[in-house]
Amino acid sequence: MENLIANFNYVIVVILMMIGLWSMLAQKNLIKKCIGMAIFQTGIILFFISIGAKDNALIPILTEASDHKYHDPDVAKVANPLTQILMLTAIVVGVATLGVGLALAQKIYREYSSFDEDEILNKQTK
Amino acid sequence: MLLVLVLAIKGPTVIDRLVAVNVIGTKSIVLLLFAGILFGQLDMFVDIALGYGLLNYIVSIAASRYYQHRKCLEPEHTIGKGEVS
Amino acid sequence: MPSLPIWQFDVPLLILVVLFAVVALSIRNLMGTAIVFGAYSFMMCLIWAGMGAVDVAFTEAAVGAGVSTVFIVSTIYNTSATMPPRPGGLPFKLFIGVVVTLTGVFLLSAIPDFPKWGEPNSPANATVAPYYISNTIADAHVPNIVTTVLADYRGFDTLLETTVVFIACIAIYSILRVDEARSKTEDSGPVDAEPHYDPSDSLIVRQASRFMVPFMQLFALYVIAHGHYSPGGGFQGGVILGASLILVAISFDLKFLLAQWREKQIMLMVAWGVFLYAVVGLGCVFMGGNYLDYGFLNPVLPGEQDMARSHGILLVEIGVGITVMFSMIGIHINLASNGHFDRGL
Amino acid sequence: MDILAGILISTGLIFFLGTTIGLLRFPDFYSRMHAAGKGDTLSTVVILLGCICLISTQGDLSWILGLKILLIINFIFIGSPTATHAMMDAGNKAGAKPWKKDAD
Amino acid sequence: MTDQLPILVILGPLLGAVFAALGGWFRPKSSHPLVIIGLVLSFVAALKLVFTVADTGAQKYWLGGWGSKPGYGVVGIQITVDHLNTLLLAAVSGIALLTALYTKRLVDTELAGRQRYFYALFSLLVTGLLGITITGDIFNLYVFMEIAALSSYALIAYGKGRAYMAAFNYLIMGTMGACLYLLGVGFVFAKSGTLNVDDISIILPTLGQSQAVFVGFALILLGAWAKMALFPFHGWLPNAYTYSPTAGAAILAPLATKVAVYAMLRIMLTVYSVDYILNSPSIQSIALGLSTIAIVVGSFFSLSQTNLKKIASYFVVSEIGYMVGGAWLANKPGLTGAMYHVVADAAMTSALFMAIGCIAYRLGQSKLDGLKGVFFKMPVTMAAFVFTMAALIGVPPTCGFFSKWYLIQGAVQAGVWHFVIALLISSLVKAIILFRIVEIGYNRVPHPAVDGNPAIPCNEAPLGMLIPTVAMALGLVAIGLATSPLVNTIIAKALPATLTP
Repeated sequence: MENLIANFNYVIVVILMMIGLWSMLAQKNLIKKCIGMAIFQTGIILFFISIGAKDNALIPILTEASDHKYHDPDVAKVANPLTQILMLTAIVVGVATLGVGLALAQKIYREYSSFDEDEILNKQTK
Repeated sequence: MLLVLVLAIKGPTVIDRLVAVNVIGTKSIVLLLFAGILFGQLDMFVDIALGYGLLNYIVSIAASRYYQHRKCLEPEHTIGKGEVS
Repeated sequence: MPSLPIWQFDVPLLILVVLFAVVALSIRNLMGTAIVFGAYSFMMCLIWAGMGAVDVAFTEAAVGAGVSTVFIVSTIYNTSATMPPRPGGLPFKLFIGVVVTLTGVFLLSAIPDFPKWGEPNSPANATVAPYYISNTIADAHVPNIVTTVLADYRGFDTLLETTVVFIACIAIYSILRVDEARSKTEDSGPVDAEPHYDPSDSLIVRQASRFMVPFMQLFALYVIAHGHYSPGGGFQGGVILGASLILVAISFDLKFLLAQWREKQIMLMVAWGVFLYAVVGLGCVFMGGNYLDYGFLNPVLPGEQDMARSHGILLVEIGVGITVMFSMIGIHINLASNGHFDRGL
Repeated sequence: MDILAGILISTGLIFFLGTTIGLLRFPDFYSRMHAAGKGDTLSTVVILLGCICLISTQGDLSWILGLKILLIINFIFIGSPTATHAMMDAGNKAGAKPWKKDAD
Repeated sequence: MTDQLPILVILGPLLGAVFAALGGWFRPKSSHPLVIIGLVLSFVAALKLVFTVADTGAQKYWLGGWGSKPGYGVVGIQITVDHLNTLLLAAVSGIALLTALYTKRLVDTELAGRQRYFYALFSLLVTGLLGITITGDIFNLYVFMEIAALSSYALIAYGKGRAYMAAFNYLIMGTMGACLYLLGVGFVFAKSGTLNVDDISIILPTLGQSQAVFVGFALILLGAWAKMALFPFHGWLPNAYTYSPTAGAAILAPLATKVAVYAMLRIMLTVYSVDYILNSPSIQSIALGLSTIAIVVGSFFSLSQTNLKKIASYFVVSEIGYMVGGAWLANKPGLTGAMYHVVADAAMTSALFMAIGCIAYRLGQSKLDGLKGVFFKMPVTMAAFVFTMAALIGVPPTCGFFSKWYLIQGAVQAGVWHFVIALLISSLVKAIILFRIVEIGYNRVPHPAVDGNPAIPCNEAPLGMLIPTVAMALGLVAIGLATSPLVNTIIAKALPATLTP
C-alpha cells in the first residue's frame, strides 16, 4: 500500500489505461472507441513522462541563467529529455492514428449511417 | 480554485460544458504562467501559453460553429441539447 | 528556486484527469464527449508542463487538445452526435471489465519494482539520458536538448514520425476523397474568387479571425525558427500554422481556403516536407557520413561541425513543419467536408 | 512592484471566484455565458498583468517576456469575447431557452 | 558505399513512396515505375547484405553516426543486419518487388480512378515492414510498426463494403497491440534506461528477478501477438484480408504477420534470452497452448468457409500458430523451424494469394462454387496453386516440408505432443481443402478431352500477373532445395550459443 502511494502516478497511469482499454473493447460506438484509444495513449505518455521526471529538476532547455550552465550542466537538475522525445513521437503517431480512425468512422457512417457496432453488423448480414 | 471548475465541467448540458471548457482553457494559461514562475523559467512557458490560448480559441470557435451549422442541416438532432435541465 | 512542489501541483491534476476521462466516456452526447476530451487534453498538457516536459506540453496543447478536438468535432459534424440508447450487453461489458481489471492488477503488480517517482538516479535517468544533457552544446550547439535529441541523436525517429503524418494524410485522403473526376474539372477552372458566406455566419468571428491569423502565423514561424532555444520546433510550429489555416477554414468557409490553396498544392506540399528531410539525410551520405549525420554537411552549411549540425537541425525542422502543416490542413479538409472538398464545418 | 503584483493577482482571483460562482449558480445558459464571458476575460487579463509586474523586477530579458505576456493578453482580449459571442450565437441557434421567472 | 547498404534497404521504398506521391499528381502512370525502382534498390541491397552477413557476420549501422559512447551505450538509433534478420529482409523486399509487379494490372482495373496513392501506400507499407525487420532499437520498432499499420489500414480500406468495418476493427486491435507494446517498452526502459537492443540485453541479466521486466516482457508479447493475430486476437484478420482489394491482400497477408513474428523473435532472443524464456514456464506453456489452439481453430474455420480468400486468411491464422509455437519450444530444432518458417511461409502465403488473385481476376469472384472447370480455364495458375498448397501441406521438395520437419522434431524433443498433433491436423485439413478444390475445379464439369463434351476455352490470367505467380511458386522449391545451406550458414548462427542442441 505504501508503494501505491509513493508511486501514485503509476496508479493513475494504470487507471487511465484501464479506462481506455475498457472503452476500446466494450464501447459499441465507434467515436468513443477512438477516444478511448486516445485516452489509452495519453496514459502511456504519462507513464513515460513520469519515468523521466526528476524532483527539483528544471526543464530540459539549458540557459545561461542562475544555477544553469551551458557547458557541463548539472545532470540531476535537468529533466530527462529522452522520454520527452519518445513521447513527442508517440503523440504525433497517436494523432495520426486518431485521424485515420475518424476517417474510417466517417466512411462507415456514410455506408451504414450508424455508429453503433451492433447495428452495423446487423446491416452487414442483411 | 480548480475544484470549483470540476463542478463546472459536470455542468448540466453540452453547451454549458463548452463554456466551462473555454473558461478552463483561459485559466490554464494562468496556471501555466504560474508554473513557469515556479520553475523560474517563465520565458519557456510563455510560448506554450500563447499557443495554448490560440488553440483554445480555435476549439471554441469550431465547437460553436458546429452548433451554428447543424441548426441549418439537421435541426432534429440539436433540439433539446442546449436546453437547461 | 527552492524545491518545486511537484507533488502538490500534480496530484489534484492527475485526479482531475481521471475524472475527465470518465466523464468524457460516460456522456451520451458525442459532442459533449468531444468537448470534455478537449478539456482532458488541456489538463494533460498542464501536467506535463508541471513535470518539466515543456515540449511535450506544447505538442499536446497544439496537437492533442487543439487539432484533434477539431478533428473529432468535424467528424461528428458530418455524422451524428446522438447515441441511441441501447439496452442489454451487460454481460459482455462485465466480461470486458473483468479482463481489463485483470490486466490492471497485472500491471499494478509491477509497481513495487519501480524506482520512486522523481528519482534522479533511476536507471531511465542515469543510463543514456545524461549523455544528451552533457553534450548537446558541444555536439550541436543547441541549448534545447529536446530539439537536439529529436532532430539529431534520434533524427531517424523523427523522419519516420514525419512519414507517419504523411501517411495519415494520404491515407485519409484515399479513404475519404470522393468524386475525384468531378473535382478535377473544378480544379482546372478558377475557384470562385468571391466565395459566398452563409448569411447566418457572424461578421464578428470573421473579423476577429482575420485579425488573429497573421499573428498566429508569425508566432508559428517564430516557434519553428526559435526551437533551438525555447520549446517548440517543426511539429509545434507546423501544427500552429496548420491550425491558423484551419481557423480560416472554420470562420470563413472551406472554399475561401481552397481558393488560396488548391487540393493539389496541399497534397504536394505534404510530400515535399518529407522529401526535404530525406534529402538532407541523403546529402550527408553523399558527403561521406552516415545517414542524417549533419556534421558532414559543414562544407555546405556555414560553420564548423557543431554549427553545421545546428543548421542541419533547422533545415530538418522546416521539412517537418511543412509536412505537419499541410497534413493538418489536408486532414481537416477531408474530415470536415466528408471528402467532397466543397463545404464543411 | 511586488505589492502591485499581489494586488492585481488577488483582484483577478476574486473576479475569477465570481466567475465560478456565477457559472454554477446562474439559472440558464445565457446568464452563465454572461458570467463566463466577462468575469473570465477580466480576471485573466488582470492576473496576467500581475504576472508582468511580478517578473519585471527580475532578469534582463524580462521586457521580452512582458511583451509576450502582453501578446497573450491581446489574444485573450480579442479571442475570448469572440468565442463567447460565437458560443452565444450557437446556443441561440441550438435552441437554448432563456430562463424565465415563472418557469422555475 | 558498401557500408551504407543497410540504410539503402529502407530508403529505397521510402523515397520511392515520396516520389510516387509527388508523381501521382503530375502523371499518374509514373508512380508504379518509381516504386519499382525503389524496391529494386532495396532488394539488391538486401541480397548483397545476405552474402555480406554470411561472410563477415553482423553489420551494424548508426544513424547520424551516433554510435556507442563510453559509459553511456549507444546514444543514437542503431540498424542491425545479422543472421537473424538478413534472410527475412531479402524475402520481404523480394516478395514486395514481385507483388508490386503483380499488382499493376489489378490496380488498373480493380481500383480504377482511386489509385493515386495506392503505390505510395504500398511502398510505405514495405518501408515499415523492412524497418521492423532491420531496426535495432525498440522504440524505433514501434514507429515502424505504426508506419506499417497505418498504411495497411488504408490499403484495406481501398476495398468496398465491409472492408471499412474490417479496417476499423484492425485499427482498434492494431493500435491496442502497438500501445501494449509501447507500454512494455516503457517498463523495460524504466528498468534498463536504454532503448538499444544490444545494450538492454547486457543490462537485463544484471537486474536479477524483476517483476517490472517480467511484466514488460508479457506486455511486449501481448502487443506482438495482437499485431500478428495469434489466437485470441485473431478476430480482425480474416475479414480484413478477405475484403481488402486483392492487390492489398497480396502484400499484406504474406508479410504483415510474419514481420510481427520476427519482432517477437527479436525481443525473445536478442533483448531477452532463451534462459529467460525457460525460466518463465508460465508464459511458455501459455504461448504453446495458444499456438496449438490457433492452429486447430484456424484449420477448422478454414474448413467451414466457402470463399477462397477467407480460407487462405484462416490458413494465415493457423500458420502463425506454427511460428509462435516453434519459437516457444525454445530448443534448437524448434527455433530453427520457426525462423525458417517465417521466410518460407512468407513465400508460400504470397504465392497462395497471388494465385487466388489471378483466379479472382479472371472469374470475378473467389467463391468455391464458382471454381467449376477452372483447371481447364487457367491451367498454369491452377498448377501454381496446387503447387503452393502442396508446399503448405508439406510435400517433400518444397520449403513447407522442411519447416514442418524441424518444427515436429523440436516438439518431439520438448515433449509437447499437443503441438505435434495440431501440426498434423493442420496438414490434414489443408489436404482436404486441396482435394475439395480439385474436385470442384476438375471433376464437376464434363471432361473436355472426352468426345462430345463442350470444350472449355483457355482463359489465363494476364502475363503480368501470371509470371510473378509462377516465379513465386518456383521460388518455393528453390527455397526448399536451398534449405541446408540456408540453415547451416545463416540460421544456425542466429541461434543463441547457450541453446541445448
